Amino acid sequence: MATLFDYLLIITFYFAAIGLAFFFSWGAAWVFRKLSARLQARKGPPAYQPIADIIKLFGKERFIPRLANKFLYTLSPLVALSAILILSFMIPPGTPFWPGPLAFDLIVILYFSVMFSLAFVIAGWASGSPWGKIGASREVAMILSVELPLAIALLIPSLALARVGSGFSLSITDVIAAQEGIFIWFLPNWFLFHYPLASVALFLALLTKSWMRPFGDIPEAEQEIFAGPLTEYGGPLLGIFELARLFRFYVFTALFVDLYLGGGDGLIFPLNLLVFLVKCLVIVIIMTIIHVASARYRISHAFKWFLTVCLAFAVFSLIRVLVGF
Amino acid sequence: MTRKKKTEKKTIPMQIDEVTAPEYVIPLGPFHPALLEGEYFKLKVEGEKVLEVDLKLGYNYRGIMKLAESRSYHQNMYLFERVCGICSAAHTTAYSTTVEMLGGIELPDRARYIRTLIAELERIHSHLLWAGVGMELIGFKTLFMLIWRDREHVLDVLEAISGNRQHYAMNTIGGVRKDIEKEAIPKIEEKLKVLHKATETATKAVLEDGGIRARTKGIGTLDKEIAKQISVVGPVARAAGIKIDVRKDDPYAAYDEIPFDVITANDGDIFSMALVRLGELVESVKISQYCLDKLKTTGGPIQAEVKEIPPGEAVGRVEAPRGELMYYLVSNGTNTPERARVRTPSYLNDYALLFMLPGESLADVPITVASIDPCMACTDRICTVVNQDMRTQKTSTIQELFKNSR
Amino acid sequence: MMGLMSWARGKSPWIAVLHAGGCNNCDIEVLDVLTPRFDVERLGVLWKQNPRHADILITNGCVSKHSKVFIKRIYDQMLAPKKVVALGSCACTGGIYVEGEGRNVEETHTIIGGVDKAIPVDVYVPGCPPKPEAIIQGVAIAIEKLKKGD
Amino acid sequence: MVKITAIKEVLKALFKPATTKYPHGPPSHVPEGLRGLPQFKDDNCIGCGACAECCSANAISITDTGDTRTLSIFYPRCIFCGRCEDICPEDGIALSEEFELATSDKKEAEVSIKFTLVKCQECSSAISTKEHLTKIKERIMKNIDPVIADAVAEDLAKYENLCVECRRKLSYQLNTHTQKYYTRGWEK
Repeated sequence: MATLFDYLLIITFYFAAIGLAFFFSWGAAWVFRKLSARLQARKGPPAYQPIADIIKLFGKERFIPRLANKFLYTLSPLVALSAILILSFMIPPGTPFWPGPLAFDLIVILYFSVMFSLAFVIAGWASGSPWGKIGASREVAMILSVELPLAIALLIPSLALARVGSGFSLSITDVIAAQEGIFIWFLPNWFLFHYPLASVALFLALLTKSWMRPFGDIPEAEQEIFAGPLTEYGGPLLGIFELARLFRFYVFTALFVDLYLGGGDGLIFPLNLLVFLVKCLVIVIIMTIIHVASARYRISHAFKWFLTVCLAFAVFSLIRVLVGF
Repeated sequence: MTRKKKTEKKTIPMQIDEVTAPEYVIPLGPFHPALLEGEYFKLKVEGEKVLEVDLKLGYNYRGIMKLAESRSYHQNMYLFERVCGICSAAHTTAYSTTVEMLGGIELPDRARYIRTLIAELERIHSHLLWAGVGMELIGFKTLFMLIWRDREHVLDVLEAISGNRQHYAMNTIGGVRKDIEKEAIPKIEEKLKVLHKATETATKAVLEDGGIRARTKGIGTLDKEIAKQISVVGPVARAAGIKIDVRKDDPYAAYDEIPFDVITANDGDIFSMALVRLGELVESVKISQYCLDKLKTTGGPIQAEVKEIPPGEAVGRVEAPRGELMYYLVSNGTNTPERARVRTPSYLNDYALLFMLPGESLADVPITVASIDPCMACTDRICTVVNQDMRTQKTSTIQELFKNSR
Repeated sequence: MMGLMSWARGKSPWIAVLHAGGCNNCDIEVLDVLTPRFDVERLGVLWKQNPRHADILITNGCVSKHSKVFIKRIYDQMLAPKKVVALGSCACTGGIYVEGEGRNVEETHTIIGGVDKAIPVDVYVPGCPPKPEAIIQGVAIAIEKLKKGD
Repeated sequence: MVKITAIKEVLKALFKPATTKYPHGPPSHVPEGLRGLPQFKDDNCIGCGACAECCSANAISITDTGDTRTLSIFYPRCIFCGRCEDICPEDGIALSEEFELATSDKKEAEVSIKFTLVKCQECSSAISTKEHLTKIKERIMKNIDPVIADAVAEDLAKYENLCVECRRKLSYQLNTHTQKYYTRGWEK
């Protein structure tokens, strides 16, 4: 029987988690923009830039297009933001200990990540502009191609728990706990070294989910279809979308770090958080370099890539997990 | 409550009907991020596949040829320079060549070399610009940035020579307006070396990168036969394997004595167009170097004496960065031309889009449109190309095009 | 609160470029402003070609009778607060493409003059084309105006 | 997926940003002879209006109001070609290196120079500026055969302060005018 104090503790933790996610995302967004600018021989924006953009959008005129479905048009940014906020406190920052009634189920995480993408589909379709519709159809195609390898790669660590010895569990905290210790010589006991192919598949899927090239920005390709699903959005509603998109830097990197890079490595409290954030930042930097050094592929290429190579990687690892070699 | 639900149910299926309908029309333009200039493509698409294309121009129609009839020959120099921002030197070269033909004016040697140098530097700037914008349109923003960083060097050279980054205003009737001093030449040579290196890296990156290859190879292919029928010019024709170049075929300025290769490719797709342009960059650097070497040794005046322009008519041709550029002038003996006619390369090349676009995916439309390096500012003076049914119209001769365009 | 908003507006002006007519040289110079040497992203400027997202509309080129409707439509699509920068001599007055002397701009059969004939303009940047530095200066004036509010 | 060149170039660029400091520092590249804002030179300009005549964009205008002549360059219309500088007979106008011309008020965007007009003694209509007339006189006297210089100077003194119409009338009275003016019937 939980007391009132327990609930208060949980709420505090949730707010702390969202705060952490927000500030890390802010920093990561700045690193992303600054680093990509520097890699392009430019100077890049100052540190307050990501947040100034969002504040400005909230101060602009409110607007709903005439052809839009008004209910869905206003609902979809809220869906996106709530989905990503739920994700950002469901994914623990590297600690096996995380209070709360939810079991941090990987299946739920998967569902919410799809919901986050679906919010953009709804936004595109509801806004009533041809560009929004094309963007939405591209987004659907991206969901169809990405989610299958993503789902398999997401579940591989939890299936592998049985081999490590702690028994099958869908809880993300169990996955983090299972990665403590040493694999061989100095290599830590990360699932990255156990299942490298699956981690590549997951990495590419998350890269795409966080709008990074080569595949990620197909649905919002600026030169082809303006801003894709967000073409007709402006002002505060766009601000909510931008805020939701800011959290991607935390959510998707944290997911990868928790599942395949050992989270906080089982250290004591402030240290594990620090190690976790550094790992996340490294992932952001690697993503940025890939983003900067590649062209945007076509949607057919994305299909081919994810449903052949990535799926093969994921399925191969799945067979390894199930058969055990 | 019930009412609200009803309206929602009404509106949502309507939109789904619209989208799931097999074909629908997408307006590309008149103002679209990929195009920059006002032009309007009406694309009939099925999912992502383009079925039919209509092209509507004229948003940029300024009546330049009409204006030219009310201004003097010298004033027209600056008016024709502003037909197009990117190939301004080509326009003035063509115009002044035509006026010099009318007046029977011989260019001094030094003026010829300076004119050639400016034309080639402009070609470098234009092709680098194209390469950068092309990279940006396939989403490779980094190469766009890096190519444009190197492009700044050409602009520095042009700014140092002429005093402006674009619109050099260097040509005048019977010569050039500004001389290049001896002290400035080593600096220009240094910059040319930087450019040469940058070109090589750009070529290497384009050849090597899988992404660029995947996005450009086999896309927007223009058949050689069709290319001949619709008489495309410049890099578009050369990419399809047609070896035409006004600089070789009908030399003007100093091109008759300069050795250079005409770069061609065979496939006619965007990749080969890129290869042709990147190859031409190297040639242009070579030609500029040749001109600089000659400028070191040749002295003399930079302007010939200009007397009155006698009545008559003349046609001048120039190889602009986008292809053959033609000027036709009629003089009536006064200081204003009786009639001026400009035929720009994009005027012919735009028509090729109607053959290149159908069958491609929507994602490839921007790069395909950009691949011919369209210059609406050049083209938009009198032309409207409309193709109502792409599929049934199999052969379109040049006569039909002219008939349509008048 | 207003102070924060005005700060954010000043630090994050998103631009859209609109080519109304003319020789498209200014277009290229605007692109130049985004590239490494001038990199306006360090001032917070982002190139959003979607007018719905943009705060500052950079227009270049003279307005032809044909394109006037579209320029007005693009302007209406922008959300307040919005500012317009007329770039280059054509956008300021009509430049070389119009008749008449000095201030007296006379329409020709196609060109009706500068961008201010179609939409309200806040900043004029003369030049043919303006140097990228001049464009940055013009955008900076527009940002100052944006900070002050509507 | 081989992109060695791209990644190499990108990493090279990481340590060499090419960005200038412009709004907080000097402009990047201002060469000598940059074609910037045209400026009249007060000492040299004679107000003849040749620049207004040749201007491609018609940005230069001459307005005569009362007894002042104003030559003004409405630079939002100027195309900075430098033709006025080329054509000026007295080196009275030149393009400066000033290019930061952005303004929020188009009305003030003007460069102008003012002259006092010389009035016709007979009909008190404007002839031209004083500087222009002195220059014309100087030039005529310079190129003339010294034998007849005195006679010409005497004639000039007669005609100097008259407008074109009054000069014709005077020459008709003095019977030095060419015959064609009689037949045209200008005297009406």
